[in-house]
Amino acid sequence: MASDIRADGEAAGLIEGRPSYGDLSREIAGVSLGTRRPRFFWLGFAFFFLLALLFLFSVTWLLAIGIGTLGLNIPLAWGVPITNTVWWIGIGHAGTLISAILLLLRQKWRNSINRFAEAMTLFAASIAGLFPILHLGRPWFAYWLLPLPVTHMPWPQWRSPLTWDFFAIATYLTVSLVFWYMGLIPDLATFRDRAKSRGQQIVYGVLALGWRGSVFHWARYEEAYYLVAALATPLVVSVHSVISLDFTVAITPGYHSTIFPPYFVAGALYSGFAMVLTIAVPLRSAFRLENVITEKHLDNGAKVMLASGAIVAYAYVNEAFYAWYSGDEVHRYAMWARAFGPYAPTFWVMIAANIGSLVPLSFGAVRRRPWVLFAIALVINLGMWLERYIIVVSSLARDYLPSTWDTTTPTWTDYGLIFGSIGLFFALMFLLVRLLPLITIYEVAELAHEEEAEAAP
Amino acid sequence: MSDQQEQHGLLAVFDEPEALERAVERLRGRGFTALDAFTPFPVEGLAEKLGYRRSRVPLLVLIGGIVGFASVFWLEAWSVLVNYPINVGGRPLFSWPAFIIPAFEGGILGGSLCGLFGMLALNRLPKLYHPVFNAPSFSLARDDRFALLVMSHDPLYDRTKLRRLFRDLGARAIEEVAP
Amino acid sequence: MSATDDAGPNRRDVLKLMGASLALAGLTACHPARQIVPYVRQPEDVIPGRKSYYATTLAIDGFGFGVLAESHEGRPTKIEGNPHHPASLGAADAILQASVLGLYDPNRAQTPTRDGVPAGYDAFLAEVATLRGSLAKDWGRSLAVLIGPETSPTLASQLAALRAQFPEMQLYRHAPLATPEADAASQAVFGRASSPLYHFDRAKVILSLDGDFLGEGGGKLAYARQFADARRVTGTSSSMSRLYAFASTPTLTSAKADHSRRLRASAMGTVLTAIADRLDGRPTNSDPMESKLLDAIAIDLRQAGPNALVIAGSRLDTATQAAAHRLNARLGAVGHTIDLLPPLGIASDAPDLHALADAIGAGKVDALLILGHDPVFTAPGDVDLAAAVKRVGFSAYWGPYADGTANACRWHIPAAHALEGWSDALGFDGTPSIVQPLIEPLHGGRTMHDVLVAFLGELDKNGRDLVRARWSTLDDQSWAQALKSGVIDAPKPTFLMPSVTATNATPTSPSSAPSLELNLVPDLYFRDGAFAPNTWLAELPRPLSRMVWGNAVEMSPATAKRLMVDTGDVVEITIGSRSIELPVAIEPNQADDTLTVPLGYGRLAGGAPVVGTSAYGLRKQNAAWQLPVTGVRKTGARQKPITIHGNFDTEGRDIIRTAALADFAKDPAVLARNKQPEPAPDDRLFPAWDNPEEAWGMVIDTGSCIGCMACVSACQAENNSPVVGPEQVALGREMHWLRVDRYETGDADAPQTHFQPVPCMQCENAPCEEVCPVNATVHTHDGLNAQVYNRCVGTRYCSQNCPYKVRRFNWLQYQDFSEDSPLSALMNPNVTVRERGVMEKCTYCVQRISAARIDAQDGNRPIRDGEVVTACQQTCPTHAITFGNLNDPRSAVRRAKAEPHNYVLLAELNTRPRTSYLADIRNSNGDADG
Amino acid sequence: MPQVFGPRANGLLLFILVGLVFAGGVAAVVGIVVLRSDWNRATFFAVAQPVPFSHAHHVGELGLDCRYCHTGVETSASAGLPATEVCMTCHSQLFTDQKMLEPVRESFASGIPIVWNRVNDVPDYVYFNHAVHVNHGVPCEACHGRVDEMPLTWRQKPLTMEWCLSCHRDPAPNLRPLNAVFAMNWSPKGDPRQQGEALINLMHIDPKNLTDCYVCHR
Repeated sequence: MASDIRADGEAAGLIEGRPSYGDLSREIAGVSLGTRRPRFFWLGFAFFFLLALLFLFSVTWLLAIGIGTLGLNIPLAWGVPITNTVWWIGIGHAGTLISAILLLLRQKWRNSINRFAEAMTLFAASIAGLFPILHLGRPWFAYWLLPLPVTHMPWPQWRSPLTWDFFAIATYLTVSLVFWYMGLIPDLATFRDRAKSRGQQIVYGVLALGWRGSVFHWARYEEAYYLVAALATPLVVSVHSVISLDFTVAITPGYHSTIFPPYFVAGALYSGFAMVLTIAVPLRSAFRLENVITEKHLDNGAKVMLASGAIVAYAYVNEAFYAWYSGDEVHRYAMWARAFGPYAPTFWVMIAANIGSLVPLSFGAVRRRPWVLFAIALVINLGMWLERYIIVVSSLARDYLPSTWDTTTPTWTDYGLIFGSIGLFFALMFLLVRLLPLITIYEVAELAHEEEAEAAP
Repeated sequence: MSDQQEQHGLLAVFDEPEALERAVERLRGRGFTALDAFTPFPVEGLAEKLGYRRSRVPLLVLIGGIVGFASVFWLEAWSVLVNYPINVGGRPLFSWPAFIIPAFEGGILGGSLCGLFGMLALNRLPKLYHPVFNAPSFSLARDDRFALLVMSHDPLYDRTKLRRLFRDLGARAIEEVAP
Repeated sequence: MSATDDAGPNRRDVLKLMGASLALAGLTACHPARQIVPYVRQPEDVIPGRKSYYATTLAIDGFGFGVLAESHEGRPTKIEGNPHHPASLGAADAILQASVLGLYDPNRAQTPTRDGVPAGYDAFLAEVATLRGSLAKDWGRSLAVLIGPETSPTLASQLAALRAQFPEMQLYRHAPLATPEADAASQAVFGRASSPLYHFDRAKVILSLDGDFLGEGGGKLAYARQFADARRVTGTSSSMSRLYAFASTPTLTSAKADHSRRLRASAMGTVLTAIADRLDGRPTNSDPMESKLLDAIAIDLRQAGPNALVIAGSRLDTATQAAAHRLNARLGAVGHTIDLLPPLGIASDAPDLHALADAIGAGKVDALLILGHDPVFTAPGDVDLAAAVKRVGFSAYWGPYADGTANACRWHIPAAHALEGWSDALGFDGTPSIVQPLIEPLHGGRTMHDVLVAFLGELDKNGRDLVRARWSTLDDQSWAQALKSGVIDAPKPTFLMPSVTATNATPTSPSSAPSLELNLVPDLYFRDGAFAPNTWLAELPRPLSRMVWGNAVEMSPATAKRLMVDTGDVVEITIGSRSIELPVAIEPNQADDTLTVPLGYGRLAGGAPVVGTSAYGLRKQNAAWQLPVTGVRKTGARQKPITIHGNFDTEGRDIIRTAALADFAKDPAVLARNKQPEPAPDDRLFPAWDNPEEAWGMVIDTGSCIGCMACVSACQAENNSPVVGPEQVALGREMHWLRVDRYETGDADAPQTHFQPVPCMQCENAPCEEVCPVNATVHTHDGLNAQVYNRCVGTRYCSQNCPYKVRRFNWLQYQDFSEDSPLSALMNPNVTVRERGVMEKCTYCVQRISAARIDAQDGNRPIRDGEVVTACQQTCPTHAITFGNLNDPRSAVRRAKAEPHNYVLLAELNTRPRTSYLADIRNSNGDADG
Repeated sequence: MPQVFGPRANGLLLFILVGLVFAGGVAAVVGIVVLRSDWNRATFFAVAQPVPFSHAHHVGELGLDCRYCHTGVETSASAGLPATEVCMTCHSQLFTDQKMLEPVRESFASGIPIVWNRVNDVPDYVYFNHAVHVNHGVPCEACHGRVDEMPLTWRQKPLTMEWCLSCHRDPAPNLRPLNAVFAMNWSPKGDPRQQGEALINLMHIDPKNLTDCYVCHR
């Protein structure tokens, strides 16, 4: 794959109009340091900031009144919060995939999108990490999941997938942070040297740790960077697999299925890349980065969506097949109820969104039309959220003993958490765009240099 | 000899990575050893040309990974076997398959932390003050500045000869770096 | 749940406070520095920290049930049945279990009121004293006393004494649940009113027509025991009595029947006619249903002869009940499976509410004393008692709540709870027993005897003196014995040996049956409304309708279709000129063209929540139970009845196992036929944990379970389970640790109803434990699936992974942790009161196990079989629950597990539950089903 | 001219970073230690009482048996506090004019009990049973310390879960023959552990079952 991208890199290049050195970094850094700041930037930020406040309010309400303010009961003891966790973690995964796996695969086209993809990972994973804590009955005891040497408690229960989650998400956050910061160091140095005011110089200077671009440093830096990427790759796969174990380990029909780990990872990429495009398309047009984030990038992103989406679709079929093949009446019924039971409408919307979107995606013409892609991405984001909701809720609604069957619907607190978390996420993205290089300067520069080298002879 | 006290070295700045590479090859050919080059982005193979040997970063990462995995696994085993054995769902106390997952995450964590801090340590970073920053035309601000530094403690170090040499190599700027 | 040490908040609480302040509210239960208060003079029989039991009596519909009340440092916290009392036999029903809540009910009236204004009891006494003076002039002609259904001998003697003082006084009796039809029928057949006494231990074949002997009446507990004992299946060789039931609306009895059919009340008579015809070999004219069944019944009855028993519901029309009596007489059952007692109620022949209203209207009443039972609420629609009472010069009402009657009367004297005062009562078989107080009246309430004392002018007498005086025949020793055992050793009333008159009169089946008839039935728990303020009972699911926190009009699916209504549609039911509005509930086993509305709802009682809608207004004189419906109108409003676990369909899963006795005796494997294969005992991935000591286990006999819900109520009382209220229940958040599921099997037209109590299964391979991240639910050495509340953080993963869904979660702060909480004294001190955000579940009553173990250890001996009795097991009237040590080869539970019809719920999951079930074996008659 | 920092910046930054790491480590260690310290468990602080009752006097000097006042200790979960009348059995004759004893006389006269402040307390969700402990050779001293040396009563032991478990896991060294349970300052002849093991067998104590959660939490 690497080669052919480079091959048609001429036609629809990864950097268009081949600017000379210096311009690139000016252009990119200009987004943050420069004075170019469109009005809609502030409008957008204000909008999402208000949503973030809604999140804060919902959380406060939740903690004050209790978990009972959510649409939960027995048997449906999990609902929107867990759905949000899985969804956000999934979104985070695209970031790591782009930054780590595509790096290892030498996919040059990653370079101009990996920085904000990594940031996306950080924010998404942090938000995802919030929900399991918020939806505890007694959140103030969340620290009991830590192995702490205190006088009043036994250790965590290591067999519980939730304990695994705790370790997986914590590790994932830390490693993402490490990886993101490593990638940032050289650019921080650039910012330090570009900064006009003394204050900026000091801040960026300290953060850059005195990076001076020594060739020896670069050598060790790249070694470390690739190694961490190599570690992040199994990690990202493991994290969503562990998340999926929350369900797989449980004996609830509709949960208890061995295909969940790969199925969840594929779903993560699907929704994650949808989110990448949701951000990338407005971003490039807003800051006129069309020559850095080119249609080639969007096209490749769409291709990944197409692939992972196909796997997800296959997983749907597979799930139904296993339920039938198992011969277990309870599992069969759970699957049947998923499609024709109390949550049937949600299910079919989910199918339409996730599988329906694959049709347009398979046309190159569509993939190269940014705003169409943007629309499709939004649909897929919705569809993937619904998928998690269906898995979490509809399975519980129809389990072993018919007398216990019940249903539930989200309350306004639930919706506050969903949309509030989205607001928080984008508000953070806006801040990031303001403060840090949202595109890796040195990598793009390196890429530009290589393309020139190739064009030279 | 007196140079060493009053200056850190001589810096030449080129516009093109290729020019820098040519300069490096030339100086190494002349037998210079105390060289350092500064580029806004990694330039493949340049480090080796400057006599760079494989670093110990991979070893550190490996150690970090092993330590992380082992310590978490040990904590799990110790807590269920020694500290507080509890019958949980009739499962065996030592449920090692379940224990592997947190241990694995611990390994990844240890490895990547060692990756970051190992790299910084080997690079002697953070180092906010460095003489090379004193050179007026040294800057990572633009990605068309490729600098070569000859340090004054190099036995072959000779200010005037070097200036001439750099000029021949087409340096856009040649500056003496204060210590 | 949390506590602080007296050294200020410790770290845990600080963190918690941080959590709370983050939540902008200090919601947590932090006590101030703890203090302890010793006695000044230590009572002889009280050891702080040890519970003690006292024998006393509680009354339902006037019938006495002997109970043992558990007391902690003088606080009654729990009711158990009194094994020595014939009406209880050690069991208690849901109402008795819940009555302890009535004691601490904050909505009880707390002070006497005069015209609604708080007034001292002395003022009342003074007023009564002057009143006595004026009454004495005309021999009490203008004094009227209205009593309810009472059996207290002390009350009887007091009334006699009152009549001695005021010979002309008028005595009225209002029993909302009275059944004059029954008395009339007995009058017609036996020549005098009488109340029947059944012997199910002798009955081989029972035919019940709307007769719910398992769910109603003073004998229900004893009958349930006899019935269950006569039908218990041990091994494959056992004999069972056979029960045929016809029901207009399903009852516990019809649910347990071997053959039950839906039949409207007005058609019951025709069944008896058809059977009588068959017995006499008379050619039968018209059969109300498939004659094959009737043939089978007739043959069975003839064969059984004196061992047959025909029961007609006491609310059916006189002719039908008379026919039932005649059938019994004809079969020779009278005196064998059925005995006749003189009516037990005091002044059961006294004039009723209509007479009182007329007397007041005629100005014959100047002074009125109402002894309880809120007659204003229970009065039929054609009596405006409130208005009448207001016309009386002096009116006094003795009752526990500031209810409608209290508001109508000048004086309201708060009644003491039965656990607060002295009295006595008769059991269903006439056994007298004493009501003795366990605690001083919390709100200074008075017993009805105290009130009558005022009217008698014997103010020096206290309750104990009165009761003792009534039983002066007892010497001090047998009196002490009576107090101890809870039963008075007095000669029982002798049975009547009636001569049957006019055997061969066939019932006149109502020729013009209305197109739609309304059955009024007393609510299983609220009864006439006396227990309506009790929130435990309000939230306890009705066994069949599963309804809580409200009533509805029940109808069959066909009828609903005909009326074009569906569940939740609010309809207006019109009877003549009166009408009520109620939501519709569909009941598959309901007879067509029959609407059923339970009474006892919609009662206003102090601050207690008003639950449901009252249907008393539809009643008229001589039309109390079956009313012809004038019209049913759909109002358009919707109000879904709140139900718990309302799905009766097993979806063909192996949840309920049932078989006909004959088939089962031939081959026990018939139960497990074409079920999923079960894992072998050694079929496990990892070695089992062996424990040399106790291994607690439970067996629940679905055949014996009559679904009375006593176990659920007992569990709530024992384990401090909160009441969550209608909104939370509607969301599916009820907190009962034990539920009793209802399932329907068999053909759709005449299905069999099964009850399945589901507590925590205490799985050996507990799925819940494996997934708890903080070790909050773990196993103990003796196989309990322990839930550690103080360790729980509330991930709810355990419930997710529980295939039986027996775990309950405190979604909100359901418990009142405030120091001055009125219910704090009710709490069982040996069970943690759970905080918001904590998971909880059945623990096999671990506190009782611990108590037994500690006793055993103090005695340095092993725990004996039967020494540990769970709350549900102890209260079960039919001994459907067996509990004990599986490692003890001689234990009862071990024997039960060895039964061929023992099975495990969802065995295919290999969770290895310690709780297992005995299949529901029915003694079906192969010839009955065509 | 990119030089932003002076030469001293390097040392400063290094110092700060190392300092932070070090501080974190110290904080962790201190936390773990303080958690187990007497200060955190508020032991050794005499609690103010309405009557300055001295165990040192009544037990240490007069040699009253614990059970004389704490009557429930052998039969009930709670040892129980003496009723006022118990105090008055002696103090109706002794120190009748003591100001200090006024609350006792007042309570006896008025029938209003004396309100004492708890010294040894465990959270509500911990179900401690005195009887089963004293009947199995756990001496009062094991949890309450040398009350015979307490002029005013304070808590001697931390009463943390960890502390309870330490004995439930290995009761042997703390056990005494039943006749020595109420003795103060008693030491066994020979090895306490050996004797403890003997008692464990004698009284059928099964230490491996004493760590079940429901032993203390219900």
